[in-house]
Amino acid sequence: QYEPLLSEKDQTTVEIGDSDESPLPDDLTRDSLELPGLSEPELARHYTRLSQMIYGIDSGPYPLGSCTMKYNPKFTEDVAALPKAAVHPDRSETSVQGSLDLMYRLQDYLGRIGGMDAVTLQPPAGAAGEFVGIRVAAAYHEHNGEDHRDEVIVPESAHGTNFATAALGGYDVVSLPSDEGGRVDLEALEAALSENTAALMLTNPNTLGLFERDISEIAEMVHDVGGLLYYDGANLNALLGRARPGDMGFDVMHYNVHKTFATPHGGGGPGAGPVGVVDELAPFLPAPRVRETEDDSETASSEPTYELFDPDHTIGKVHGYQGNWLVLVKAFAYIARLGDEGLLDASAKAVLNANYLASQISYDVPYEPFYHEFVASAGDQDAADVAKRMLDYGVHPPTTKWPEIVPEALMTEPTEVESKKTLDRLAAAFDAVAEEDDETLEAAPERTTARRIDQTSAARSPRLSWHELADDE
Amino acid sequence: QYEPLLSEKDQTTVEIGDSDESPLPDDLTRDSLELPGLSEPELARHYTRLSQMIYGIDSGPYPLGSCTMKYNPKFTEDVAALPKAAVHPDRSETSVQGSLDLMYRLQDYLGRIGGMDAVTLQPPAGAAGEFVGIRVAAAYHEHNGEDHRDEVIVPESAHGTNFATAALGGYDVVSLPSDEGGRVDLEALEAALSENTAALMLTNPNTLGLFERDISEIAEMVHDVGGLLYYDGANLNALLGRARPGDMGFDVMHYNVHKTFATPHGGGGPGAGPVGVVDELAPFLPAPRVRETEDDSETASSEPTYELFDPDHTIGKVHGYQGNWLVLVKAFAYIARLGDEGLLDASAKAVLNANYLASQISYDVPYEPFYHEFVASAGDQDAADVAKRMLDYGVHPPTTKWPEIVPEALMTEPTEVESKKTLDRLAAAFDAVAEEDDETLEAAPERTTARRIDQTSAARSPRLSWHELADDE
Amino acid sequence: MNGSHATGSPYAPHTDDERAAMLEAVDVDTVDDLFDIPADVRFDDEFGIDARTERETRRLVRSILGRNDDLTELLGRGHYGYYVPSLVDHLADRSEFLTSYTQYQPEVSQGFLQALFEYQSLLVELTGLEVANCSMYDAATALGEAATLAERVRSTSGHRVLVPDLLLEGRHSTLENYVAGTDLEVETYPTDDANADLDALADAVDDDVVMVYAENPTVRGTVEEGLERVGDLAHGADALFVLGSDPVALSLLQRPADVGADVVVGDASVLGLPTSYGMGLGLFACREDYLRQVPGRLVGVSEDATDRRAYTLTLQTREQHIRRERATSNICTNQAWVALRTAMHAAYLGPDGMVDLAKRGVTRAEALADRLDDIVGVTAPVHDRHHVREFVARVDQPAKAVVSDLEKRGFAVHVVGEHEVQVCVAGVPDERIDPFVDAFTEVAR
Amino acid sequence: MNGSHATGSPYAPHTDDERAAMLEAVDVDTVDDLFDIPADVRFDDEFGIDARTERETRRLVRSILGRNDDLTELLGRGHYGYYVPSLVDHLADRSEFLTSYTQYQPEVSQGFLQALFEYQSLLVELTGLEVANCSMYDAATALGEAATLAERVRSTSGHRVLVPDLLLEGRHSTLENYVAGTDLEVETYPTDDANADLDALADAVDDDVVMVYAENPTVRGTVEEGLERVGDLAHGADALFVLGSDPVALSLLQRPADVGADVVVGDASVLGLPTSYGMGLGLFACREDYLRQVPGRLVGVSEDATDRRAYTLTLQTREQHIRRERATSNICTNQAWVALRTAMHAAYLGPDGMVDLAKRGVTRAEALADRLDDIVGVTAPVHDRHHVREFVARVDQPAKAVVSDLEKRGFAVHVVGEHEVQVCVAGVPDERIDPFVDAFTEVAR
Repeated sequence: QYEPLLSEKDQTTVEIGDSDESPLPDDLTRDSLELPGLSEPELARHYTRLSQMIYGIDSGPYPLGSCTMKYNPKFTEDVAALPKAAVHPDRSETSVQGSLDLMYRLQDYLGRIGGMDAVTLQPPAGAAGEFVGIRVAAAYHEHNGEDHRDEVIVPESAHGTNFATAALGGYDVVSLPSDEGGRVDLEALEAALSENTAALMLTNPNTLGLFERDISEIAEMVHDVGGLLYYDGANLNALLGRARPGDMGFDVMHYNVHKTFATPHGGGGPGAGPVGVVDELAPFLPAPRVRETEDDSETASSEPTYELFDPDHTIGKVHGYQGNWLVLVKAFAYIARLGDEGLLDASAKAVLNANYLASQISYDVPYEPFYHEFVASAGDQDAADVAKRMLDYGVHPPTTKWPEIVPEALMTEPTEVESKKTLDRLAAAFDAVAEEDDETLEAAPERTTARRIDQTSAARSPRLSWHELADDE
Repeated sequence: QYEPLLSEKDQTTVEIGDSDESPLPDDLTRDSLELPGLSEPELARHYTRLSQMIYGIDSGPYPLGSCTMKYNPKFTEDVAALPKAAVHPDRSETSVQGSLDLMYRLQDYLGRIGGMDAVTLQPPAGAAGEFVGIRVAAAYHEHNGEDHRDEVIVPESAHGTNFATAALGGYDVVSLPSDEGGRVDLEALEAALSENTAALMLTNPNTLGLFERDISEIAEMVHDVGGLLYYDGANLNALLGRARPGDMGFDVMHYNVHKTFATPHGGGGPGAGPVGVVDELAPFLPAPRVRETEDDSETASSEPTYELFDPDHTIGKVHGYQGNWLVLVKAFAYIARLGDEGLLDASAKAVLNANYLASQISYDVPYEPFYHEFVASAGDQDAADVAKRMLDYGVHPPTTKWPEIVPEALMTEPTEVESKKTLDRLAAAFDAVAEEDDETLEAAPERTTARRIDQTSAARSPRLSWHELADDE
Repeated sequence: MNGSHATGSPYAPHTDDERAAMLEAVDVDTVDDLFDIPADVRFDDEFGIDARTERETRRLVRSILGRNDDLTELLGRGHYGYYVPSLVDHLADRSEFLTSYTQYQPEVSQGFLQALFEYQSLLVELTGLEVANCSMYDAATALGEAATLAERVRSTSGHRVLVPDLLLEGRHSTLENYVAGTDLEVETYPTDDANADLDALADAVDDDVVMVYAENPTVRGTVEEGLERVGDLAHGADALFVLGSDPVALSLLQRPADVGADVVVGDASVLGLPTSYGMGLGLFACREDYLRQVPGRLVGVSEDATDRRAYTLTLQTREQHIRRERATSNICTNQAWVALRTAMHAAYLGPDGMVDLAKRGVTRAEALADRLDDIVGVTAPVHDRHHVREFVARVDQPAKAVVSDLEKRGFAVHVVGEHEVQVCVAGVPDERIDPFVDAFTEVAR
Repeated sequence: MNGSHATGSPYAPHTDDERAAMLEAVDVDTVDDLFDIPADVRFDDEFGIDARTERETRRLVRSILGRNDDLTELLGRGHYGYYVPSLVDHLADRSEFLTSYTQYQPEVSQGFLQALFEYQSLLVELTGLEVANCSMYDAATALGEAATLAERVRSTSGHRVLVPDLLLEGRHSTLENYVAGTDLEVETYPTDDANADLDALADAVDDDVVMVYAENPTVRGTVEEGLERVGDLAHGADALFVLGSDPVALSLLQRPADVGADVVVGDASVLGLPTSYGMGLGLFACREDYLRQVPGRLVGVSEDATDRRAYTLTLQTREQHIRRERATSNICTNQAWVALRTAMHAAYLGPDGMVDLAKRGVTRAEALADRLDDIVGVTAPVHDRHHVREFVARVDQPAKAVVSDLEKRGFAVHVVGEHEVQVCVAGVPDERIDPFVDAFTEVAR
């Protein structure tokens, strides 16, 4: 069952420095290279075996709250694998009209879905999208001579990236407590807002799955002090076709395409984090963006052509080129497949599934009415242990211990792809674990490839490559 | 771990007969259709789970003697998946020059490799190739006014298909015993041959892995009585680039492309069983075959064009169209990749691997010198039990209990794709099992998805569809 | 090593050191010492086949196949261009499915066996017969196997096999080869407006008949209307009624069990495979009475040592590797992986999708026939019958010229007579219909 | 259901019965009752996006991307068209790899963690540095992260970041954005014949410098010859020496640890990904001293409860989800799956193949430069240096016209000056070289 490291299967050393065959002088080359040298059949077996030790979305339910782990339609892989998708980023614009066309359409789709006026596709992940949003806000304020604004307000229960992004952007982070109902505390917000406020970053529905009903008032308050309202798109799946950040007063938002538009998460990426803004912020977006070429020919019937352009006050680039292009192709294909009807249906079933699942489990769910996800409390049990034990029941556990507003949080998001039967199976796993004693939970998991892993010792004496294993094992 | 049947996940009934929407009169339609109706995500999980309960060539060594289970190069799937490979069989010849070109080249490759003058690609599997061979032989004899020839001679240790094919062709099967060394007994052959002999079917190396050293004499004997010599291509991998059936005096042969040319076996097929013949038999091959169009234009520099034609005395068809076309594409790609050097290397390493593995195991190997496979004897142990127990060591066992000339036979063919380390691991599994007692063996396997399966009860009261499970489980 | 310009097989792993150690273990100096091939049959020449890199090989095949023209195929007659969902490719291509061998060790093959059991169950539901094997090569060979089955199971002697006069040449010829080693003889019975001429068939049937074969839909795309009568005629002569069809047609048309079919054959790869130059999947189902005479592999249910349900190949004593010359067929390697794909595609469609696909075959064929009929110089459909997926159209111009002209315009249809072409709508995208009608209008003039 | 023309998401499974049961369980009449969206922000319009079948969607994307021209790309500058072996696609596309989330539950993610650990090990071997993370987005963002690392780890204060004046615009601009929230400022130092002007660099370095960045090979494809000196200059100012490179170049060129590099960044997707319009894989390796300040994810070895080796994400207290505004980076989703592909491609090549690929980058670039140099009106290479993969050629004609004319003939090269083009051989098939030289000869006139 144990799969050796590649380095335990072979290590071959190639000498370079003193070889006659080197096309470069010795002093410009390394001496040697030592790596595994295995045959194709051996590698096929190695990676096949490794894949068997991974739980993916095709293995079963994956209800990680705030991560929106949806089924990844197989056909999107086919379109991203089209030979014509493989082009070099330095190609002339006239020779990649297909890529520009697709990007233009995706910008348009995303704008409509989010209610935004302008979209950039460049950010290679959600956090990078946040960074673009914060940088755009900074550029906007600076452009208006308001560089004194040095604070970004972030709700206590927000995603960690919000805090880190604001800090990376050079802002002081002002943390905003929730009210008793789990939503933005308007009085606390009032207190936090000031002439130093650059932006408020908000998720809606928030991480408890609750809709921020006062969103219009919140927007007004932020705008009144001259701040911008940022929408973290992590939970957009709950609102597809029912409400749009642009209509709620948000000025800038990012989209998580692997959450909302079903691009595969790949065990940690690649994602894509397009950013939409209102007209006023469009001149600050990263360069380049795609637009239709103004038609100066007389053949109006021909296909439109596209070109890249730099927004007037662009912040420049946040990625070497156009971001994670292949991911964008998949996201486009997903949206084009579902259309209005499919997107509306996705949010309906995502919210129904969350509510149904919550109704079937014995753990308490303190905050409601929730949308696409709910946060149950493990009560006297340790939520992390609950998660480990759920693995033994063949399902993936929810996100745990966060948001901290719920003690021993089990943040659960089944998404629209699960059937009632699967939800019932998931509920049964929750309930089975709820009945078990601490000893059982602490000993879990028992039926997985690896048993409970000692995280502490991994961090205490880090061994981060096979070079550090040779001696001690 | 248990995966329910699709029918246990859902059964949906669609009414047809009394529906207003039916475009046909009720008396021409069925009443209803009841089948599972599951979503794409559910199906992805179902088949992913099923795949996890299968041992494939990417799982580990697969030393099934006579089956030649090689690694299946991934890229051959890519070429077979090219959109241009998907054409309808009734297309005009001028519109499928690509398909004809590839078939022409493959006919040529196979002719060179087997030393044969003409090749048909139509037979969809090895057994179908044998059938073509037998039918061609019959047509040849009939053409020569020799329809009294009603016997086909088959060595005792031959593949079961040889016997069945001869019988399907309407022949009486004459079974030929081996000599003490495990090869064709020339005296017995002399006795078996007569004016009634239509053909002798032979494998070389034979199923014991031994080269039939007297092959030239055998060919002469068969030809002397007016019979034809048939080569069963199952073991061709052992001889690639070193000896050719055509040079040994064989008149007709089939190629097993999934054995020799690494096309995937697909859990039971599709295969392909092209047949090569000497010039004298070419007029009897199935119709149509591919040939170059005679060039009546003046543009000699253009690409050659191809056409289908019916051999003069063709036996007709043994498949609705051109056989397993996609498999032929993969076989062509494999041969084009390896070339002379690769094919010669394959036979070298296939034989070296078999000899090395045999040298490392404790079971007795009574017959030698063997080529690509050897037949060990499990001695006092039951070979079938040995196989079941080997599964517990994470390797696939060899073919067992055949050929019967070796008691409790373990017919083992590692092929060229295994590394020394894998062979050592395989040898360790053999030796571990060799040390174990009967009780342990009879209880095996213990570590597999299913434990030992009761074959007898399956056959005694056959349940062959989910319709037969509803009541009793 | 894979990346460098090594010689030899790229899929054989030995390093120089390993080879040396192995040679020493087997006590020879060189690999050649392991080959005791007599000098007179030794091959010392070369094949003259160049080795290529993976990339070069891919480019070569792409370039060769690039010579196939891009045509919109309105072709049918057993092979249809239904869209195969991406799911099928991705899941069937998992190497566990693709690269495993026949399930001789069921304990490590449960997944494939279950999938094949589900495939058998699909056919049982579609046909209403009790037994389906887990694949033959294609419709033609399945028909041949049905004939040898008929010979084995029929209680009295007899030698006549009756098939429609319009039977596809590939099927007819293959059948002839299958019965060449038996006492059977293939005869045709007449058709009337594409369907079986029941009166003529009644005249043809006698006690010497062992099997009557009919197809639904017929090779002309028409729906047979007298299947019960065909069955009665066959059974009256103690002959088997063998029916040819396919999974999509069976989703809508009369259930074979309901019209007395004893055996159903056909090409099941209409689902699961794109048109693959004739590659197929032989459908074979029959009544339980013939269970021990069925050709090919059967998956059954059993229990393992812990009494849990388990699947296994069963009734193997019918097969060649055990029964040898007394086997029910010589088939060994079959089309298991194609059966897997077909089962996947059917499961993807579900019963709604299957029925819907079949219904659209009727309505779209009717609609297209109507449109072609409006063209001057064209009559469609020729046959006054219900049609499924395809139909015959009569053209005033020579059919060959019409078809050749259509091909120049990017469309492929069948020539089936001097002035008759056959047109199929299955799998043809909606947006290609208008251009096809336009092209047809041009060339039919 | 998938096959019929159902409305709604094709990936959401509920049947009508199920939906009814679920609504009842949650005690509402309709799904809409679950949405308490205030009327003033409710969206009652439509997006105007048509739903399509899978087949139609595939055809749409194929048709859009079909507008990309087929060109032989002699383009480089960080992205190379090396052939990616089919093995990589087939194995990386296994859904367990493709569809899993970040390994927050390591007990069911051992396979991916081991693959990422092997990727880290590959980079450690290539760089000679002790620590490599398991991915950043691309070379540009990795460079930005290196600058913030430099700010965090440098013992004394300082604000200058020195980069070569030829630095790619995408990298330079991204770096500017990354340091915009810090006290750092980006300055350029001059290059001489494409390589770092060491004397000018020496003049530029002072105690206010926190980081010196150089690339090997340079953006012009030349091999840096004074890397030790760059390192000495940086270290003399207590600044970090950050080196940009990639896995293929690193297989042959000086090992970063041997020239004193503290951090190595670059684009590792030169292996494993085809050119994907700039999609990348940020390589990030550094000395062990900075371990607790590394951005991004790290996989380490530990033991499970049965004392067997096990892999896990480690040192997560550096990360945003725990450390929030004090995290070492805001990165969350990264490029794990691309790292997997890169590791697979490197493993496929093995050390022989890696070195061979790098060497051929030198010899093939030299050979092509020689041939272009023979053309009247062309000088190549412009720089009197050793080259890897690519080089600059001077053309008498305006570069833009030359490149535009080449494009018409099916070839793409870079414009890098009014009379300078840059040409790259990496991944260009041998048989395309002659036609390229011919085309270049025609257009250079």
